[in-house]
Amino acid sequence: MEFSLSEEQEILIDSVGKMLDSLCNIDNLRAQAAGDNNFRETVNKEFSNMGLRGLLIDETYGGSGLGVLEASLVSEQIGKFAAPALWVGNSVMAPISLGGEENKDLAEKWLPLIASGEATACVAFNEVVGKRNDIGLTIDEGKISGTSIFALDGEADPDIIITAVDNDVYLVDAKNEKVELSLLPTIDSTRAMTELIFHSCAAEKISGGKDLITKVIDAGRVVLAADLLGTSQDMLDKAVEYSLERKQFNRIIGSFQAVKHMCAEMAADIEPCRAMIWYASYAQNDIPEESHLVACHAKAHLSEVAHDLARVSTQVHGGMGFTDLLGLHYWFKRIGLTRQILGGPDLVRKEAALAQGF
Amino acid sequence: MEFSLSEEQEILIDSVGKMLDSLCNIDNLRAQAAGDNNFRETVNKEFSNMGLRGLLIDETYGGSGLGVLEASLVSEQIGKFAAPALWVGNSVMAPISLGGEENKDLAEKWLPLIASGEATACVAFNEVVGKRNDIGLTIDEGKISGTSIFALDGEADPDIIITAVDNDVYLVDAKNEKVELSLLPTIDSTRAMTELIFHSCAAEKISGGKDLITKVIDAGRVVLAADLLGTSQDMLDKAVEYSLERKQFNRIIGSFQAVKHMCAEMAADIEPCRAMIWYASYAQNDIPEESHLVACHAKAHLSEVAHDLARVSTQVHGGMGFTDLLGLHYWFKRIGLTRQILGGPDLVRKEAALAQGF
Amino acid sequence: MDLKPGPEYVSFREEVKSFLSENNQMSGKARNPARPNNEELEWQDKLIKNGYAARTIPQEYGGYGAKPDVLKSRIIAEEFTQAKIPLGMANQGISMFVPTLLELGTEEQKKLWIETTIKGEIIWCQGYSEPGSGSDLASLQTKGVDDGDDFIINGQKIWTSSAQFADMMFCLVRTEPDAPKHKGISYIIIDMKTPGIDVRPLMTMTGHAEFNEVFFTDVRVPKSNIVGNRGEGWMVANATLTHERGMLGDPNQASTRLEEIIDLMQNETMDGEKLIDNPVHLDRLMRLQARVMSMSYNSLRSLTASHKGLDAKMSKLIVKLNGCQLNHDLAGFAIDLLGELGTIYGKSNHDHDSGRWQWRYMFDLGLIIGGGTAQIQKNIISEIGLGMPREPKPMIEGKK
Amino acid sequence: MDLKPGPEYVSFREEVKSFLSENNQMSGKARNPARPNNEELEWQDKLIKNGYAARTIPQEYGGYGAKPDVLKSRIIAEEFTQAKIPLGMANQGISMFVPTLLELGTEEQKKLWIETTIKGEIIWCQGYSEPGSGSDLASLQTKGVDDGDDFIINGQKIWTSSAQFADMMFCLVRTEPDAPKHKGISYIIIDMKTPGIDVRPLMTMTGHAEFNEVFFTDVRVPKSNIVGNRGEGWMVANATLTHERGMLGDPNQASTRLEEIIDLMQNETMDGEKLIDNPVHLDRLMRLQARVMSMSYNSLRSLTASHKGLDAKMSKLIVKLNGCQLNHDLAGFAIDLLGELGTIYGKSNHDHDSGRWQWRYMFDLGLIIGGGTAQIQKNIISEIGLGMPREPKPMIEGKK
Repeated sequence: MEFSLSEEQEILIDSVGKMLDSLCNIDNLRAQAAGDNNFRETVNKEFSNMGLRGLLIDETYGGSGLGVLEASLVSEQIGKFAAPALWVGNSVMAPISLGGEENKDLAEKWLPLIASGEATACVAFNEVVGKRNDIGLTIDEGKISGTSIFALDGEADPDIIITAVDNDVYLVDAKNEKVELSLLPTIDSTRAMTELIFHSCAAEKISGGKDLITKVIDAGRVVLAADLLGTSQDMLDKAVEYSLERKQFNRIIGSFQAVKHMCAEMAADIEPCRAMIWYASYAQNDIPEESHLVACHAKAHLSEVAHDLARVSTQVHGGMGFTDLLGLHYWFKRIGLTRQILGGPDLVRKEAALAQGF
Repeated sequence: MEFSLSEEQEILIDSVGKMLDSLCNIDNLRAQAAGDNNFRETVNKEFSNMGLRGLLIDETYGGSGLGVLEASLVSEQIGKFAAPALWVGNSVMAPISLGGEENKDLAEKWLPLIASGEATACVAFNEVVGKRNDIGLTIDEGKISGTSIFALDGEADPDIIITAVDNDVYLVDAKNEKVELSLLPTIDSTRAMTELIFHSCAAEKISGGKDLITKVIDAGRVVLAADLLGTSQDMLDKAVEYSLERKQFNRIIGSFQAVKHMCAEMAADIEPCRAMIWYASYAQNDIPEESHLVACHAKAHLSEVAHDLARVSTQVHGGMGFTDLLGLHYWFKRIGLTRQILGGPDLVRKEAALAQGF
Repeated sequence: MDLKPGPEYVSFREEVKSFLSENNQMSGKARNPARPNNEELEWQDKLIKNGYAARTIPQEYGGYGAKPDVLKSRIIAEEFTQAKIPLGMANQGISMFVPTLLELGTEEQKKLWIETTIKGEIIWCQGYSEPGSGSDLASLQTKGVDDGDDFIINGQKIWTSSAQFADMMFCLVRTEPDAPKHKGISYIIIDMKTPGIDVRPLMTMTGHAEFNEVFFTDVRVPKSNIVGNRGEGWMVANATLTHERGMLGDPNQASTRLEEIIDLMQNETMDGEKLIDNPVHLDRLMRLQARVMSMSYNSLRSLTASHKGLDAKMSKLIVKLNGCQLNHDLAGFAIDLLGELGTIYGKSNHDHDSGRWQWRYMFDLGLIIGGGTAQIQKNIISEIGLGMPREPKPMIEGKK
Repeated sequence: MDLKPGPEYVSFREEVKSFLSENNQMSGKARNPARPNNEELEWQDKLIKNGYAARTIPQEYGGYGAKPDVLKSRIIAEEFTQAKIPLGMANQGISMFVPTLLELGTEEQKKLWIETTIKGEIIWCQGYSEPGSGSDLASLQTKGVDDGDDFIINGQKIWTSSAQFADMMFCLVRTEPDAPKHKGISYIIIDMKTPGIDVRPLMTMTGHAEFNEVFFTDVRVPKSNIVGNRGEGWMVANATLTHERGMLGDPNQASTRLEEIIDLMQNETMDGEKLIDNPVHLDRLMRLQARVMSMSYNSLRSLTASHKGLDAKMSKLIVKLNGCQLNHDLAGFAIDLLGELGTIYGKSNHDHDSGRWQWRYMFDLGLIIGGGTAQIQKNIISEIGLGMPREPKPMIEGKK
């Protein structure tokens, strides 16, 4: 029994962290918010160069054949830097969708390209998680029609779209003119969200059915939860750091018990989440009987903890936290968005209850 | 428009407060917890002497003909001193049950006796609020059978029982041997709770139907909420007082920001509740179209606020709050019980939503 | 306890109603956030003449000259809001500077500024906070050096809304560097057109610049522009600061938001189910509704107190802390109800008002921080409200 | 990351299982809360011989002498709990005094006390807290006056569990009145039969006396009873205080409670509906389940750390604060689920276990307060965990 990270995993964290640290800064986040794509492209080129994109893809297809735990560790770093990396869709949900033995030919065709970074995949599962109002997809004789919103990793001119309709997963050629892609304007400029409109567009069925849908969503939720862990842990670190610099009443504000206790409460809330992410990620590959439940809980719980933490950290930063001057709000908003995608906390808790037959 | 208490109301508060202050002390609460009835009898005798028992009863029947607002002001004082006064059942719910024009003969028979204190009424509405497991009452040819728990004001050898079965209110002779009364052991020794077992026991129907049931429960809930206000406001006052005496680290603990903010949060939570109680009580007599909704909200909201406040106040008292030495726990437990009777907060919020057609 | 209005107020409400129906051409007119245009200036004029704006300002200073009556003010507000007709202007000049001047200004200052201000001809901004002086406002560093009949002002202000179009600023400046921090400040009127003033928009997390930074470089201001006595600016400012805090956390705003949320829940669906039919959402709605109600009743209570000229004490002290948090929580609930749609911020056919809710969610967080942070509010409640001691001065400072 | 046990642990678990099946006569035996009876003493003896109690205590002091292995200790705990067979004794003598003695005691003291203590022949109580010294323990006032070979002890201790039947007490006494508060304390062994010791039960809010007060009047104790050096008692005590805090807030307890709550929800009904079918209750259950899970995984993490001899840092610092609050919240939820039935406290045919939940709800509040209040825990987390400064010493004290 060893519930800790291996040396290889520590090295992975370290190298991804160093890489992002060298690329990410407030100016880049601002430029990106203003519509400049260079930052995103640089980051994703670096992900290819480091061979990260194929982290979950089998070696036979040119990937590293690692597990969801490693994907979460990378995701935590991405969250920490609020980096615009293609990840949860392109490098986690898509590879898992195509990874099954039954889909060998699709895997052989696409996984090597995704691993090398020559192809990118957009993942549109929002409506199988929950259909809002009249939004949704239908399938008729292998052709998909309708709208899917909040698709992941659709911003970089994707080659394929992995989506789910009713009880099956489908692959769609993103270049097919029967499907339109457009970016959704959200609060979070660090993670692009895409809207897809299908006009009776041809789709290939990926075998796996409902179980595959669940497996893919579970992995996506855990990896998003890891992103929330990274983002909120960083907001706590920033709050402590700021409180040790900022002075009021001739004292650093970090010496006021009110501020100390706000930080202590943030730490007490976020710390157990790290172990939860490790466990939930590990379970995706190694404890199938628990994987769905812990995935739901990880996503819901991290969403709540990160959401509160974002507010408190901003309060510790006082007026500076509210301005654009420190750019803290990019982290605040990333949490705000991530909380809601692939299922907001209420919805996911309901699934967690269902998963236990309640 | 005048949203404040009248001079008469201030005098009522003052006189009841002074009376209870002179009768209530920790030794009495301890003796009562040990099973001694003297304290309760003294308090209730004083209530009769002051003519309080008939507060809500029409002058023509020897009462004061006042409203639910006055009943709440008295209730707040009772809660403040955690006094074992017969009130919400005997002096609020029973008189309202019997007050309608259609029940003139019953009113003429019983209200003068209740007003004078010669008779007391036990009120058993628990099962029309919510039936737990197999507990409940049935009526067949004017005879009631079954069990009702958590009846109010049944401890002082009552003369009548007011209860509700299905959609009607009934009056039962408490001396009828077809009904057994016994006290329930609860955490709260300051408010007695009674179990009633009916063996096909004769009952007189009180006209008014479902509307009367609602009206009586609403008034009961508001007056219980006022009790919670008094109990929790007193727990806040005690916490502040203690924090100004107790020293640790060569400082009164009330000078630590953590303690100050705990007290400030308690104050911020409880203060608006006072206005809420005034409004909800006033509405029972003067704003019929709002009376049910505000009654639900007052009971649910005060239950939540008082519940949290009881915990925080105890924490401010540190180890002393946990021991029996200060007797603070009598207030803590009174809140714990009052929160749950005539409907716990979840259940009552559900009613509040229903009341708005949601 | 009597929530029915007295006859005087029933008839007053009728007056207001008839005035509004005669002027329903103004219905739906939005107020220009910046300088008032001519139509607005005329409207303001008409409102003053009829006693619906500058109601209690003495006639000699261009006001209507009625005696204060919080109930009538409330009736005006209610009826105008219901008729969707713009109320009298409420900028910082009118709500903070004029009351200060009336209390502490010289006759000359009153004559000079009040009428033009209440008529909307002159727009003011407030120069209090500084980057280094937020919670600890009295530590402000903007200096006014004595130079004959003038002060020469250098320094920086922050959180100055409307500075970009204001004519004048009422400003706190340290004129007595050697005096203790609360006694070295003067309250000074500054013409924004004076050379050396640089106004820069301050972008916030909402993506908008709701505030500005104002930089002063050798700005020359005549000493006659001091309101109150030299060195007593702290006292002068506090007269209105308390007033400002009263304005934050208004429960009417919370009530309106709650209504909007109920509409939202009745119109939006998830997997075909109306949001209002989700018991978990409903429970959260009921919890919030109870808080909204308690705050509205609480404001009725302090309203009555001020009507009677009594100190509303604790019931007033908690309004900013509770009200801002409640508004913030309501916005957060609306966003959660909309889920992923709740994150839309910008032009989109999927924007179901989330843009408004998100702006509120962020701006209200700013309000929780601004105008006395939640922590400062709790200090005030515990010290003024509960009589607990102030934070003892530290013997040594900072990290050990 | 590998949650599968290594072969060494698989076989160890088998050993334990077979030992338990050979001894299933002990199954369901409850432990006597006070002094162990003969059967328990024999059982303890057998457990030590087999390495299931006093496992890491050196054989020369009567222990089993195995090298520390947190995983094996966990396996033992898990298997015994599952078989409902009583584990080795865990009183304050065994969990706090013996480790202290092993670390800082003289050879003579070890020989004299360890074997008898681990075998359960001698029961200890802890004399630390005083009425005036809770959070500020180092300010304790119980005095030991130097008198030749003895100290003469006067003062009062509080929160001493098992004092009513304990043979001995390990106690903090101020022996150097002139030294600074942390340097004037000695850690002293006291025989509870010494004349001048008066033990009075301390009734708590639960209605039971889970603790005692102990009064000392001219109690004479030989100086040879000091553990560690004179005046260094604060350091000696802290070696085990940290240990005690680790024991509070154990997530296994939370997991068990969660299971009990789920049973309750599946069996109790309201208006004919099972509580588990109420969506609002379910949502609250899921929120709590997530917290329980995160704390269990967190304990796996710090378990692994200590197994590797690493400092678990923050993941350990938060356990007391989070764990006690979580246990308290679980009890509060169970009470709310039972509603009015949840208030039953005493013999009644309507007692659906509410007595147990109410006791826990109150006792856990005591645990949140005791062993370092939540406020002290937050100070520790912010100072040790986050590197924030300690509270500056006040220049002036108390109310201004």
